[in-house]
Amino acid sequence: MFRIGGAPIDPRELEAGLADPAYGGVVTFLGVVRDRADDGRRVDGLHYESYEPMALAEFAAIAAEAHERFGTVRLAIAHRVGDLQVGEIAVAVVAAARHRGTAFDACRYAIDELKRRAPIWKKERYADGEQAWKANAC
Amino acid sequence: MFRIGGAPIDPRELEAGLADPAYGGVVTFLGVVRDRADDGRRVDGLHYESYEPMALAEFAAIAAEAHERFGTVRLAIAHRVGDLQVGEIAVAVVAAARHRGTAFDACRYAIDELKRRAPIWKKERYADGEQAWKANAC
Amino acid sequence: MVRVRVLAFAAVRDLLGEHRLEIELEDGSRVGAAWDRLAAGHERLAALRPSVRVARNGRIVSFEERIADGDELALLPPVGGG
Amino acid sequence: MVRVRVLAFAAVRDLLGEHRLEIELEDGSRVGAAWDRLAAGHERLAALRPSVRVARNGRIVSFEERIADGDELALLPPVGGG
Repeated sequence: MFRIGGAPIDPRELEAGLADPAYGGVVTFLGVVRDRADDGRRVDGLHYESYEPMALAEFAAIAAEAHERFGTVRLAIAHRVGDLQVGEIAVAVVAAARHRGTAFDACRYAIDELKRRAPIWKKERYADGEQAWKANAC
Repeated sequence: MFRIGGAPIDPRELEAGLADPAYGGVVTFLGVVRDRADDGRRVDGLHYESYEPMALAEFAAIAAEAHERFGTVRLAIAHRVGDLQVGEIAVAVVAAARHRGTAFDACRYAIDELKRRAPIWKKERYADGEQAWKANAC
Repeated sequence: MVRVRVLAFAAVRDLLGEHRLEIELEDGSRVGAAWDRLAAGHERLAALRPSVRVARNGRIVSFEERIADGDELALLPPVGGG
Repeated sequence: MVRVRVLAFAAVRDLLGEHRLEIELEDGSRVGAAWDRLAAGHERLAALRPSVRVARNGRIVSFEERIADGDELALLPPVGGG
């Protein structure tokens, strides 16, 4: 379940999509828009854009890698694009597995790789009216 | 935000309780009732009970330890008691921090320590009608 | 005499048949004496002694700890697993 | 001649002033020639050449890759950070 779009992300819907009576551990990461940049500047909001087909292919590749590295695990990845306000969810990664260790490892791997590889860009809109493209970190 | 009770756990409510414009990373662990015991026996449901005041004190101690180990982080921990069906959430741990590394570390530490230390017990109810107390693993 | 409230959990509760009960012990009794009173004649319950921890008023104590009137003793089977 | 669709993202898009455009190049042209055509006269855009990756029909390629008629070229500024 891989998704990129402008609609608000509903983590519960992603979790429900992975529900399986054999899976006892579910780990969800939410990346939320902060009110400060890493350098301390006050942020009004973010703008995200993506090269969607490549980003979705990257999500699928990352999920397959996690499965291979950590064992049987299902992943849902959703990233929002467009203008976001402080406090909104920009990205969600859900990992479900029989046991929690696998779910934790897969979730963390997926968000780390997503940030590193997926063609998604973030522009910070500052309180003073300026804007700047930044590395897609959390 | 530490809670033990018989009502269904709402992870979104826990997450909302930790929301802070300074926190960009939120990691939620959900422990869900599986349909099989570790030995493969089919499970109809679980029964949890706790020594509530000690368990809540343990939750608070674990959260304080996570804060000390991993840096500024807020934790919410909720555990359900009573009879649970397959697929229901037995335990939820939410960690919110400025950055995701801290949130992942704190969430995982908290659920590992909760399982290891909190006075909470689990009885498996098998499809064949038998029951057995088991270690409170996922 | 000291009167204490006892809370039993999980397997201990099932074997004891009760979650909550009150017992009276002689002045100066220790936690171990409370356990022995409850487990007297219950072979399967008595067998749990090495694995059970006892909390006195919310704090884990040794079986040698002295009991005071009005204490709450909680009998806690092992927790944890993975 | 080959006609290709170009998609520009993030800083590249801002400097180019467009997200999506079409350009025509001589037969046998390489990816680098498409970039040079777009960056001609744009000093700040041209300066991004070392950091920009180009995807041809959804796959990252070198600037030496030959272009075919109908290709989609995506100009991708660096991603990732931590």
